[in-house]
Amino acid sequence: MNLLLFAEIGRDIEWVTLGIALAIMVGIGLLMALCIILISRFCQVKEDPRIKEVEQRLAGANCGACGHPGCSGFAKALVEGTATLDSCGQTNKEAQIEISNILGIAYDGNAEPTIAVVACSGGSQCEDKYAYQGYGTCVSQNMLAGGRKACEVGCMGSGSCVDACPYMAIECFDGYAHIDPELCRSCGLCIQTCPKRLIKRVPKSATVYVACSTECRGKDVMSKCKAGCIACGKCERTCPSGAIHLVNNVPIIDYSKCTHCGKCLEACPRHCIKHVHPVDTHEKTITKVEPEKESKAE
Amino acid sequence: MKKERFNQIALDGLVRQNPTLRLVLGTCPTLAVTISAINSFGMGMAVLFVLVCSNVIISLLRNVIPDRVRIPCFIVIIATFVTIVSMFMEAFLPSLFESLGVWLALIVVNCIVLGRAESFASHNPVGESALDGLFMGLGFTLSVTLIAIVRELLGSASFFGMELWDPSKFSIKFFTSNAGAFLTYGLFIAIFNVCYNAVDRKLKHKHAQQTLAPVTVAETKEAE
Amino acid sequence: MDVLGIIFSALFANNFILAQFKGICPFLGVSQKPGSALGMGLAVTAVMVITCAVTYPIYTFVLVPLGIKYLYIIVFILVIASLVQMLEMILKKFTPGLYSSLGIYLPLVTTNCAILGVAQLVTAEVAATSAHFAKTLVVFGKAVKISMAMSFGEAVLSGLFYGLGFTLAIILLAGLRQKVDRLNVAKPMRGFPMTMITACFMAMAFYIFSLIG
Amino acid sequence: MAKKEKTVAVETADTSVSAEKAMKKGTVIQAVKAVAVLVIICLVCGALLALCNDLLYVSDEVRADRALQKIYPNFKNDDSFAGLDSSKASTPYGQVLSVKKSTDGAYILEAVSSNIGFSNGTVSIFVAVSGGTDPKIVGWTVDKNVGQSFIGNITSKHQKTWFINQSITVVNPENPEGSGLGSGATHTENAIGYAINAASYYCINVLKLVSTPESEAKDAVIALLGAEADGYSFVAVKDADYLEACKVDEHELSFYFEGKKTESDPLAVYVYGEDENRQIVVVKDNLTHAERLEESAVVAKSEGINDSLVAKAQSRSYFEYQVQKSHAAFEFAGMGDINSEFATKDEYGTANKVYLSTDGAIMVEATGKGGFASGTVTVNVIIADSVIKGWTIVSNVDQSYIGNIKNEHMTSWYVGQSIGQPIELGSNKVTGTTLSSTAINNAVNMACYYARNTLQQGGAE
Repeated sequence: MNLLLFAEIGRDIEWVTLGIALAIMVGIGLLMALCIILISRFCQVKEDPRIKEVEQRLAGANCGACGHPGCSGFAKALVEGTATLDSCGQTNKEAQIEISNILGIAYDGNAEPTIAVVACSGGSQCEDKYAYQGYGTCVSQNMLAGGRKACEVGCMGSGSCVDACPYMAIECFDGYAHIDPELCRSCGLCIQTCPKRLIKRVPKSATVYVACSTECRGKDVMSKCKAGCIACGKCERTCPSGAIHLVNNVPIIDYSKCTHCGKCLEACPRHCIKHVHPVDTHEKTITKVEPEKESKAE
Repeated sequence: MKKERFNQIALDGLVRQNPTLRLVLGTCPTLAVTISAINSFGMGMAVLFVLVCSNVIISLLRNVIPDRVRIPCFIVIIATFVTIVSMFMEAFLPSLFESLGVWLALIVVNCIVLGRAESFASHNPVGESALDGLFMGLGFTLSVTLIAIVRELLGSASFFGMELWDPSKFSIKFFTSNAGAFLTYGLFIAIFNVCYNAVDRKLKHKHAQQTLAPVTVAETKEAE
Repeated sequence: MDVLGIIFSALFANNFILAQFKGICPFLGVSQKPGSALGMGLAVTAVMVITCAVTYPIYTFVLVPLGIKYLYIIVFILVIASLVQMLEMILKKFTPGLYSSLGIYLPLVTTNCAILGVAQLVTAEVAATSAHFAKTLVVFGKAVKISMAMSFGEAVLSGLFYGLGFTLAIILLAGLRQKVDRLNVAKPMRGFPMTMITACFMAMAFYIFSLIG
Repeated sequence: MAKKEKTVAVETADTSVSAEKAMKKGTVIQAVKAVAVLVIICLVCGALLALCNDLLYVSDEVRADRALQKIYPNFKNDDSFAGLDSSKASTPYGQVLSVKKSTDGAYILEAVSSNIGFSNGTVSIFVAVSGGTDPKIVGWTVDKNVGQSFIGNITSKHQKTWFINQSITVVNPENPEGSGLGSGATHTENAIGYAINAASYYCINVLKLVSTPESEAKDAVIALLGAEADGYSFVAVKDADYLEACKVDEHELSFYFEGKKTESDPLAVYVYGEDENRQIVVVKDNLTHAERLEESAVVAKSEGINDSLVAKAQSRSYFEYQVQKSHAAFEFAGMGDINSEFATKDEYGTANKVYLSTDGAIMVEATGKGGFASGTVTVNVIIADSVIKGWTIVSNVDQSYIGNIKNEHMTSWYVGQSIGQPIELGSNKVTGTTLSSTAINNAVNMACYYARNTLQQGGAE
């Protein structure tokens, strides 16, 4: 029966081939399903069922910052008790509570979420000692007389951190590394790889950070880098809540005291203090935040 | 189903998560078929049909299918719809079927279809899945046809098959070659990124301007 | 069975990614680091060999004689998906080392145009005169003529070398991307657009092979 | 942070024990459920597909006449036509699958190209050839293709412009490639060009739609040979100098055919004059110079042909002409017998034939091993007073890139070198054909080795 309007399209339903087709489909479906089930039974790797549950609750980014091969490795270590939960900065609080229940360990401390920032903004503004024409990234370049930058702690911008970051949050332009605060999950991989140890963790709620970590005096910095901190101490003097102190020529911000007023940012003649979140809209209206309970030593 | 959810899905499918230009999925047909605009439009429509139907069926069965055989079941459903589309095309649109040829069958393993099935259809109700399939398909069709129009215009000097000027006078053969496909696709992604970021920044700026005060207070509350 | 011809055309002239445009999604997605690219390439090669070895007999001895050729998409895909899932479990059980380097890419491999593409290429039918494998089977009393473009050996061999061609292209791109991803280009060009342009130059290079081949 | 014991730890301990038992039972049900679901889904999908296949089935006839409508709308099948003559269906360019004739004299052929398409696949097309005095290609469309993943580039626009209204004689061997038509799928274009040439070759030679002078001459030869001609395929050799060289006072040699038939000796056909006053001589071809001169060598000749034409046809074969063209001094004086002791050398290959000449020079036909895809190359080397005068390539096996070795290489390599000691490959190679060049080097060395030892021309080995 040609059901369709085109006379020549379609032919009478051949029930035989239809039956054969069904048989084949069912046969293959059955075969495949059975094989999968059998093999999954036969190849059942004896695993503690809790590992799977823990793994599901972890962030699942396989970033490796906890030192274990991906989240499954970390979950196994957690269940065996060889690892502690706080070495994974990714998992949010509720997940950490659930995991603690599964493992039957107490959940302690609610770590303040942090993000990473690069404590250098010199890059192309900082003089080069030599032109590096070699293979590879900052790590290999650092072996050659401490990298091509005149400033011994200057960022070379060759992207070791870019490779390390599993979230593609870091980009190198204008000669130095920039971390995108929205993407950064503070896994700490870039902190481990940066040969100059320039990348530091600041609380997520911080608004300003010091983008320089040279310990030379002002005169030397002037000769080497146009964007370096000359340790003039203006920021220390203008900060109303005394949150900034110059420790051997490097301003250190104590975020528990910082009231996000932004005065240090304006005062700094060399613009070394920069915004954490590059937002140009609500510059002025940073509201008051009552200092939180000091919980984790930075 | 709320209007705002509709907008969100629509915008996701067409712009925010455009499968070809933002998520860079389904690249195989995009590169291969965009030599002629008619083929690309045909391909887009086929993908649209498969996407909508498979999303609907998968979201209907999402609680029934056990997790262990999830992938084979999804693939069987998608393959059924692809075979139906190819049979339909062979019967009624023979010229399009001939020119699409191999790529029609490859919709089964198209990353968009299985991707949407797994990430969206298997967690959302039928209505939203169907809509998502529809707009994802439209997004794919739009971007593929756009790329094809450019390549056809430059490569073989014709627009949807109609000859505009004599190709021997001016036509860049490079765009009909494989290398041209990569280049055009790459530039399209770049241009789309530029427009997207510009519009995004303007939107965010306007958004932040209007609701300045309450947002910052609410924001800090959230940050606690 | 012109082995040299198959090898040359599979590796260079009809390279699976650059000439036939199949398997581009992993080609773009997994080629950040040469290590992961190699893992992906070998996983694809392994699955391609198994696919050719399994789908060729199914097509010639089951689908064609019974006259249900229209089912080829659904049967191939079902078989491939299940095989990959089984391979993953077997690898996990018996060779965890290999699993950690290769296994994680296996779920990626199933939804990949390369595998179904090679299955289609290998099960191509051709006019009886130039068939490398021709047989007539009597099924339910009806004599059915089968004429395949490739014999079984050629099918598996070309599957292997298409996989190696795939691996070659993906490793080349991974090597190039080490440098290209760090170039200081305009912001929107970063990431995929630059990878596409690198792939464009690779496609040009491989086009020359297709002229000779 | 000291670990604090919490009641929560106790609870999880005992629930995990009972969970163990539940797990065992649960997995069995779950497994069965999984299998059941997959099988049911396969069942439903299979049924749906089978139904759709029957509803939307496009039979071959439908596909065929759908193509006909496209290329030749007013086609009315004339069933008095005998259809395809399968014995002559294979042509140098591809295979003709079916032929239909329309009542108004037009022909629809279905032809498939030889596998030179993309990833050496093939393309099968329908071609419509108009009837009447000057048959032209009126339309063509692609039917099926194997492995042509870029067939999409050949759009209907191309099918309206390429080859259309070209007379089938023009399409014939001039540009079988059909390339450079610019659709971005060059290999598929070549395959389509070959398929169209296969169809037009069939039209000219089998359907005899149009009679080119060549096909008329060929028909006359077949008529003359009568029964002996069956199985032979005659191919015209288009070598203008040879046609010129065979002129006998005012009788022009208009065509020279080489008749080939499997496992029987080839024929050489000389056609003098035009149309009616055509005079044909057919001679056995692979005889030695002496045997060729005897009366028995002539297979057939048209009556009233004057003897000078016959003598000319018997005098020199095309092969001898070619050899002489490259080395004028060589005057054939019959075949020398092969001295089997030095006829093979495992590192070079084999020596097959020796030709003697009136002035003492010899020509050795030798086959060299080690070519591309482990094939061989056979060359003729002319050696006079222990120096190589010249050489030509006779045939090769599997040397797909030997075309790169052009005449200027043949005149420059090895010529003038003494046969005293083995000759190194050195610079005698063209990039991309190193393997074929080594095979040639081996063949030349084989010829020198043979000449050195058998005729004591140069120093002994």
